[in-house]
Order: sequence, then C-alpha cells, then structure tokens
Amino acid sequence: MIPLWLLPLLPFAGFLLCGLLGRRLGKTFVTVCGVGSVALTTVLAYARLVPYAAGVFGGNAAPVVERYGSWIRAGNVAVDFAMRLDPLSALMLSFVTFVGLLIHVYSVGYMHAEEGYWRYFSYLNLFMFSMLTLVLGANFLILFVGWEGVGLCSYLLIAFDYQKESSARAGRKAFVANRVGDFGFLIGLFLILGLFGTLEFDRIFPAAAAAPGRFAPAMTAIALCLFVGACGKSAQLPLYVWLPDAMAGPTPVSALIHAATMVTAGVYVVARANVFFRLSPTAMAVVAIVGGATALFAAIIGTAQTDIKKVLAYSTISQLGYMFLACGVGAFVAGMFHVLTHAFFKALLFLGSGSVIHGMGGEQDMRRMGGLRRALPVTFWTFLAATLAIAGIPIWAGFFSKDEILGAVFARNPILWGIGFLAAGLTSFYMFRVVYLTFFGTFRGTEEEKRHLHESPPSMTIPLVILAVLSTAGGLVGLPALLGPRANLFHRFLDPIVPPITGGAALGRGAQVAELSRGTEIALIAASVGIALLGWIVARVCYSGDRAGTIPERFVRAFPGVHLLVSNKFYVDELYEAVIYRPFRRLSRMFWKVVDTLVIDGLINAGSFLVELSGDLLRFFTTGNVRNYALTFLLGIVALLAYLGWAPR
Amino acid sequence: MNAARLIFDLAGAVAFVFAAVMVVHRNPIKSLLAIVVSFFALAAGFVLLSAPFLAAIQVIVYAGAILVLFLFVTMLLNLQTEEETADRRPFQKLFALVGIVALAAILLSDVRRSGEITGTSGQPPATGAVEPLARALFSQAALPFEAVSVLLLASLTGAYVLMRRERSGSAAP
Amino acid sequence: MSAADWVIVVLRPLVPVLGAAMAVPVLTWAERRGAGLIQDRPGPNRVGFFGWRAFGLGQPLADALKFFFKEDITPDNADAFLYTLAPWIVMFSALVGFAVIPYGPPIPIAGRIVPLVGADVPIGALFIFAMTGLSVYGIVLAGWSSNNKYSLMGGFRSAAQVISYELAMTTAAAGVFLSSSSLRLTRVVEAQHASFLRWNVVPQFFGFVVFTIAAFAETNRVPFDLAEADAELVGGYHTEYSAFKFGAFFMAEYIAMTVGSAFIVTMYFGGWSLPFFHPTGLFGGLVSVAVFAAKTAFFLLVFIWVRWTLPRFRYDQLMRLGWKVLLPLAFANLLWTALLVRSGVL
Amino acid sequence: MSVPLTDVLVVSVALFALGLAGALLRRNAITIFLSIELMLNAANLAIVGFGAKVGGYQGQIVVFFAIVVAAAEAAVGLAIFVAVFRHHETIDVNKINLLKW
Repeated sequence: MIPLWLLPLLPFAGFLLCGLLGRRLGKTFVTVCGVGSVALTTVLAYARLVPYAAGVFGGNAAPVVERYGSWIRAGNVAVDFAMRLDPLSALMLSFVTFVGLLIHVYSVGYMHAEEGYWRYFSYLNLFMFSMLTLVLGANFLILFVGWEGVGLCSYLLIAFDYQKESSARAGRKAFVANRVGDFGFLIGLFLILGLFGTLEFDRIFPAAAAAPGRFAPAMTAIALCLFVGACGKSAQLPLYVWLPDAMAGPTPVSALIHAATMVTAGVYVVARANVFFRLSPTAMAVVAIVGGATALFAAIIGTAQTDIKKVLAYSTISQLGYMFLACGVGAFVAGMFHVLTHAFFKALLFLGSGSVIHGMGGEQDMRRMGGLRRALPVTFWTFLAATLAIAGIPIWAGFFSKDEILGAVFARNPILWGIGFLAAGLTSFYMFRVVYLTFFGTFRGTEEEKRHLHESPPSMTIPLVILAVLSTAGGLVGLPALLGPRANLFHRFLDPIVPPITGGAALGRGAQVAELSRGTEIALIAASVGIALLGWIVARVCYSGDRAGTIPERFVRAFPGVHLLVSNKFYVDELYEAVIYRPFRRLSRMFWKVVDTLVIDGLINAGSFLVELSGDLLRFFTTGNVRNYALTFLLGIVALLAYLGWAPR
Repeated sequence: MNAARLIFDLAGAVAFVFAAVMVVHRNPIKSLLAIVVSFFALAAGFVLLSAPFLAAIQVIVYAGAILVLFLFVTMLLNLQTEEETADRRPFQKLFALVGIVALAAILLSDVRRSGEITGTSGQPPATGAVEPLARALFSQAALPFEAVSVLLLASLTGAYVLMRRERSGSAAP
Repeated sequence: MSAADWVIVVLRPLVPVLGAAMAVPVLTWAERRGAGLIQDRPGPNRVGFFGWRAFGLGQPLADALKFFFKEDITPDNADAFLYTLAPWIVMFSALVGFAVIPYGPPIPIAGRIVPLVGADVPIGALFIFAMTGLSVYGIVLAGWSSNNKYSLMGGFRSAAQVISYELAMTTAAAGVFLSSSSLRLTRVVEAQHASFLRWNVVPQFFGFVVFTIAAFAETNRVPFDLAEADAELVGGYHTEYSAFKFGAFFMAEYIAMTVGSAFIVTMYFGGWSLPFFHPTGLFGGLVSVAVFAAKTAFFLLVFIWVRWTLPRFRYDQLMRLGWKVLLPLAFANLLWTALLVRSGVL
Repeated sequence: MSVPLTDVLVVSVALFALGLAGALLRRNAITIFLSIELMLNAANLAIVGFGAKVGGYQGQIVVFFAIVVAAAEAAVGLAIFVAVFRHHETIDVNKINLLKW
C-alpha cells in the first residue's frame, strides 16, 4: 500500500532538487528530476487509485484517512496531519496527476529555450505538491495549506517572466485577487472551527448532516465565506479579473494551473463542503446565480477577444461558471464531471494554443494567424477535437457533462437554464471563431513568421494526442441517465460521497433533478446540440470563406457601443480601478500623509523632542566636574534623609 | 567620665584636628601625613571599642599600605602645592557648605537616639580576643572573604594594566 | 593602683627599649670589629678610655660626640618640617616595637607576678608589623623632603622594598600564629616551651628562612641596602642628612636590627625559654632574660656577618626574590603548617 | 569601663562632615581621594561603635571587609590618577572633565 503522504512529497523533493541544485546541474538534471518526480507520483497514485476505485465500484466506498501526527493541540481545538482518500479526492487525484504529468512532458519541449528552465520546473513541482496537498488533505487546514500553496505557485508562474513589467503586474493582480477570496475562505474556516471545534472532514460533515436544524442558521455564513474563497480561486464574478491577465505566464502553466487544476479547486471545495451548501438554500442560490452570470458574461467577452489565450481564459471562466451553476442547483456530481472533462479539453486547448504560439514564434494575436492547419496538422486535429468537446457536439466529452448540467439546471430553474443555454451557444461560436481564424483562411502574419512555422516536437504533440483521445472519449464515463440507471459510472463512483439530492428538504421549491421526464430530457439534449451547431454555423459564416470578417465588421459598424463594451471586457478592470483602487489609494495616501506622517511620526518626534529638550536641560548638570556630581549626590542624600526623618513612621 | 571615654574622646579630637589639617592644607604630602595621624588616632579608638585587631589592620593596611601608596603616587606625580585658580562655579562652595551642614545636622539629630540601641546578638566581644573574630570571619563570613580575595586580585590586575606603560618601582600592595 | 604598680607599668616597656638603645654603641663597635675580622683587618682599636684601648670600645662614644657637634645642615629647598620629622619617625617605629616582645617569664616582684613584657597585647605580632611598616614613612619622607633626586629614589626604593618584603614576612609569620593559635607573643613563646622540636624553626624551617631574609630586607641592610646604595645613590634617602639627624637614622638602623633579631628569636627560637630548663622565681626570670639576650645577640652577629659577606642585590633581583621566591615559599610554608596542625602533629 | 555610643557617633559624624567638605571643596584629586578615605573611616568607626554596643563580631567583620575593599579601591583609583596624569599633566579635577558632554 502506497502511503498517501508520499504522493505530495515526491514533487516536493523534485522542487527542492530543481530549485536548489537545478541551476548548477543543468537542464538534463532538471528534466529528470522535475518530470521524473511527477511521473513517479502519477504511477504511484494510480497504483493506489485503481484498487481503491475497484473497491468503490464493488460497494466499499468508505473513505480512507491516514493520520500522521498532531499539528495543533490547543484547548478544544485539534488539527492533525492527516490525508484522506475518498471518491472525490480520488477523482481529483486521478486527473491532477495525469494531466500534470502530460503538461510536465509538454513543458520539456515548450520551455526548452528558456533561461529559467530550472526555476520553471521547481515551481511546477511545487505546484504539484501544493495541489496534491489540497486534494488529499483530510481537514480544512491541510487543504488550506495546499490552497495557499497553489496560489503562491500561480503567482510565481504568472510572474515567471518577472523582468517584464506586465508579467509582474499580472502576478501581483492574481495574488491580490486571491487574497480577497482567501480572506473569506479563512473566515469560513474560523467559523467552522468555532462551530465544530475541529476542521476534520470526517467529523464536521457527519456532525452537520446529523443535526441540520442545529447548524443550518450558521451554514449560510460558512457556505458563503467558503464560496468567496472559491470565487477568488476559480475566477468567478466579481473576482475573475486576475485570470485573463494570468495568461502572461507560460502557456503550459495556463493549461495546468489556470485551466485544468487549480482553478477547479473552488469547485472541489464546494463539492467537498456540499453538506454545508445543501443546508443553506440561500448559499445555493447565490452559487447558482453567480455561476450562471459568470458563464454568460465571460462567454460574451470571449467573442470579442483577439488574443488566442485571452479567448481561452474567458472560456475557462465561463466553463467554471457552468460548474458552479451545476453545484448551485445541487448537481454537484455533474459539476465535478464537468471539472473532469473540462480538465481534458481545456488543457488540450491551451496546449494546442501553446503549440500554435510556439510555431508562430511567440505571436498570440489571432488576426496575424490563419491557415495554420497545413503547417501544424497534429495541433489542428487535436485542437479541433477539443473545440468539438467544449462546444458540446455529441460523442465528445463536453457534450455529456454540459448536457447533464443543463438538464439539472432546467429542473431547478428555467431562467438559469436559459442563461446556460445562451452561454453554450456563445461558447460554440467563439471557439469555432478561434478555429477558423487560426487554422483556416490565408496566413496573415509576416514572411519571417511564415518561414518559421513548424510543427512542435514530439514531447509536445504526444500529450496533445493523448488529451485529444481523452477529450473525445472521456465523456463516456458519464453517460446520460436515460441510457439506464447504471450507465453513468461517474455517478456510481461519486454518489457515496456526494449523494444526489432527493426530496425537497434542502431546495426551496422542491425541484428535483431526477424527476425530468424522458421526453423533456431528449428535448433538452436536442436543444443544446442545436445551439452548439448554430454557434458553429454562425462562426463558419462569419470567419470562413471568401467573405470572412465582413459580417463582424458590419456588426461592429452597426453597434459600435456594444463592440466597444465587449471588446473592452465591459470595462470591469476600469470600474474596479475607479471604485476600488483609486479610493483605496486615496485612503492609503491619507493614512500615509495624515495618520502616519503627521500623527504617528508627530508623536514620535514629539517624544524625541521632549527627550532632547530634557537632555538639553540636564546637560547643564553634566559638567564633567566630579565635585559637581558629588555635590548633587550630597544634596540628594540630604533630601532623602530629610524625607526619611520627617516622613511619618 | 571613665578613663576609656576620656581617652577615646581625646583620640577623636586628635583624629578630627588632623583630619581638618588634611582638608585644609594645600600641600598634598602634608595632607597625607595629617591623615596618617588621624588614622592612628582612629586605630586607638578601635582599641578602646574592643577591636584591637581592627586597630592593627587599620595601621598595617591603611597607614602601612594604602596611604603609602598614596604617598608614592603623590611623590611620583610630584604634586606641589595646589595652585589658586579662579573657580568657575562659585555656587559649588556655597551649596557644598549648605549641604554639609544640613547633613551633619540631620545625622547629629539622629545621634541623640543612639541610646535606643541595645545589645541583641549575645555576648559582647571579650576585650581584645582575636580568636573568636577569626572563627567568625572564617566560618560565617567565609564566602565574602573569598569574594574580596577575588576583588583584590581583580583590582591588582586592573591597577597593573592601568599603570603598565611605564615601569615604575611601585608594586600594588 | 599604688605607686609601685605605676613604676612597674612604666618600667616594663622601658627596660627593653632602653636596653635596645644602650646596645646600639656596642653594636656599632661589634660591627666594625666584625667587619675587620671578616675582611682580615684590625677595625677600630685605638679609641679607649684614658689610655686603655679596650679593643677600641671607646670608638662609639667618639662617634656619638661627633654626631652631636657636627653642623646640622638643612638644604635650602628642603621641606624643613618633614626633613626634621623623618628621622624621628624611623627612630620611633624601630624603638616602639620592643614594647610587645616578651623578654622573660612572669616573675615575682614585691609580691606581684610581673610578666616581663612591655605590654602583653593580644595582637602583639601585628603591632610590631604595624610599627616596622611605619618606618617607610620616615624613609620616604626623608627622601622626598631632602629635595634631592638621589634621596627621592632611595626613598622610593626603600618603600617598595619594605612593602614587598612585608608581605612575605607576614605570610611566613602566619605559620607561626597558626601553630600557636594566637597573635599574642607570650603565647607564641609558651607554645615553643616544651622541647626543641616545638621551636618553630624546626617544623617551619622555610618559614624561618623567609622570615629572616625578610627581616634583613626590612632593616635596609646589605645585601638589601638599595635605598642607601652608596655606589649608585650616594647615600640614598639620607644623602643630605648630617649630624644628629643622621645619627638618628644610624641609631634607628641598629635598633631595628635588634628588634628584628628579638622578633626572630621570639617567633622561631622559643624566645626567652630554654627547653628542659625551667628556672623559676626572680633568679629564673633573670636567667631567662639572659637567655633571650644571648639568642638576640647571636642573630645580631648573624646580621653583621651577612652584611660583610654578601654583595648587594640588583634592584630587579631584589624584587624577583621577594615576589617570586620568598612569597611562594611563605605560602608553601603556611600550607605545610596548616597540614601539620590539621594532622595533630603541632 | 566603656565608651558611650554617642561619643563614637559624634566623632564619626564630625569626621564624615570633614571628609565631605574636603571631597567637595578641594580640587586636588589626591586630596579628594583622601577625603573619601576619611569618610570611609568615619563610617567604619560608626560601624565598630554600633558593633561594640550590639555585641558580637558582625561590626568588626564588616569593617574588615570595608578596609579590604578600600585597599582595592585605592590601588585602582591611584592607577587611574597616574594614567590621567600621564595624559593631562594634572590631576586638578577642575581641569579634568572627561565626563563632560
């Protein structure tokens, strides 16, 4: 039996080796250590996972908790070093290690010319350590350690090119936005600690589930606090602003951290704490509304971006919105399913875009691309597979997960479904827009770029192919319920830990996921397939063929305001700047100039002035003449004796 | 008026007179000799207070060693009569005199109450017996005795270091 | 107290002091004759009494007359008061030491038991140390007040020497006090009464050696006469002195010799006592005094013998001997004595 | 036959006042030092007087240690004087103000 602690510690060892020795020992060493540690982790993780999954399907889904010792023992509060393997963490573990490994391999090719190769891999390994800690932690504190660790790695990797001002700014922005979320998360943890006296999953969740009446009032606060943290980490409204900027980091980082793994940590936490969320209809509603709004909002912005990675970033935000939408209507399993499929196709999209950028020599603007499918065939076909998956075309992975979410949402609230439905169409549109702009038509870049165009090395294309296969076939683990009650392996795996919502106890109006009729379900599937195809066709019309680009141009001319608004991302950054940054800055300035300089410094200066003044006065007694000193001494003694003599005894 | 008191008062008077000479005399060597006499008188006073050992120590250590050292240094530095320089701090004298008079007055006013003191710790010392003193010194006060021996060593070293630059014939006592 | 008592009280210290003073002329003669003997020359042998030469015994009287009648010079820039005071300090400190040395056993006189000691004070030995220590003042002041650099240097040398050797001397003496468990000199003598083996010179031979050498040094005599080393300092502290003031220094030296000898005898050679011979009564007392005088005389002869035999130390040799040889030896002796006392041998 | 404590204390106070006067009014460092020694002796006298009145040897032991400490103090103090004199060619305390600001 492989101990769970070994899984995070292997990448940590890789981090130490690469970070401390990598610079001197060269790239081969870094490659071996950085990739090898993650490969070993993956192998060991699967060696542990496969028997466990078999056990779960065999009906034994009891979580495994390994305790290694005590961390905090203070009064009633107790926190252990403990790791937990249950279906939820097993799911996360499976794709975090696997996708992580693929991206490590991909990075070997992508980063080969990079100066900070050793630094990159040490950060990446540290990220793997943190992510595995987050996933495997058996209590909220261990989880929080991983949570902060991935935040740190995210910051380090976004600002990897730290000599570039924009990268450094983006890193800072990500860090600060995450701080806001983490603050809420931390308050949530304190509330849990105050309420339960512990942070262990296997004690708080059963306790909350056992006495819903007792804990329900506090649950709204706890759940919303946790959700604030999730919003920061998973880039939801209103804290999403950091994720588009995070594209300043290397593309494999975007794939790994800002698409496949870290940003889904928020969804993971919500699913992990599903017991809490279920107890609070308010929190659930907030989650659903925020998720839906984000999904649509980000999709709209995505349609007007010209930077290939920015499109993908908004796409990620939008898809994360879907996941929260699912969680918000109680379809936690569907949300996690989307996490899984999204991990495959979004990682693939990013890696594909990375391959494109690699081939273009660093160019990211789609307006300067075009017709790349002949130069980059593997990239094109894999990218296309991922696009089909995200667009929700049947057979591909995204279809199953998105369809399940939309079905669940429809059962809960048709308005939310409408939002999700619209977002699905937009997703299909902007993704095919990317495909057409990038791979079809004629090349719009410079001659030099054209000569430079080349397919990526095998270390990059092999992960692409593997991910393409998974994006295509990965959805089969979650076949729709209408193919039979036991067809959905995914539900069978996760239901023990995230039981489906039955009855209307928790949800306000008694809406129930499983109660859709077959007819409604088929209709919903047809509708979502239809809107996906519609988006594809619109994109085809707008961006392909002889008249490519004329329709969007006409649209822009007709509605200049809309275009301006969307292409400038609804001016959210500017809004934040005006509403938050500037007042905050002014306040800080006030604190600096008035409170600090005048009041605090003034007090200190006044104190020192008093000391100086008294020193100036007293130094007349410091004559340097011992007889004067002796005289002072004598007068003091006389005074003392006089006091003692006259004082009442 | 018994004989011991008479002799003591006489010795006290001698001590006082020569101490006054010491304070007043402008020649440091004469001052020094005056205080030697004063200390001799004090030693006589010690004898009358049943402390003959202290009297001997007073003469041997104070007069015989410490003041010889003073004499040495005074001669070594060849200090002559104190020259008259204008005192820049005229209040020094005034305040000093006031302070001294006040202190003496306070102390003398307390001397009147000295009769309240009565013997508490057993037998008064047998006149002149040195043995019990030695016994007390080396048993009760053994620790301070060792401590002052360390102090002496330290001061010896300190004095040596301070004086080292020049080879003078003097050695610390 | 009757008149007889008063007489006895006054006479008890006066007898030894006067005795010591009277011994001075004889000593000066003995010294010269001894020097002559050692250096194989006659020495003073002419001055006699009315034609009777008497081995030159008249010489001291002639010298005394000479001191009285020579011109008494006080240098112009000397500090007249201190210059005059100095020799008498030396004289006083030498003489007064005798007041506490027991020179005989208690004897019956006129129905009273009179102890033959000037004053049997409990700190007798310390008294002698205190008084001999005082002689430093005389010498230093003489040197300083003469306003003569040779004098001053002599004074300094003397002071440093006396202070240095006093340490070794008192430390050696501490062994004696340890074995007799008293500072009272009559007790010291009584403790050595029993046998020759109890004479302190036997168990504390090195103490005796240290004590004797230190006593020599205290008297500023050859080989420790650096304070007046005539080859280097003309005459040291008494360069400027003449006539009777010089005579005072001269006499003080011999008195100090006598006190030193008597002190050595008291400390290490049983004082007035003779083992196995304990005469009693007035006669016994007188015999004891004679024994004491004889022992003292022997050491006086040793003083003279050493003076005319050994060369003078160099100053650094003197200091090295005092601090690096005698003082450690004295401490070793003290430890040894403590061991003996602890083990019950003494 | 004993000395009354009052006499002892009066002598002690008188000597102490004299020493104080010397320490405060004289300018020669040696004289000042001597005055301090005088004050020390005045205190010693008072302690011995109290000791004789109270009985026991405590007072004498205290004074014994006081004298030893005085010896140490004198050795170091005089060494300082010599060192100061080497630098300043004087030990007039009015001319030595090393402790000045």
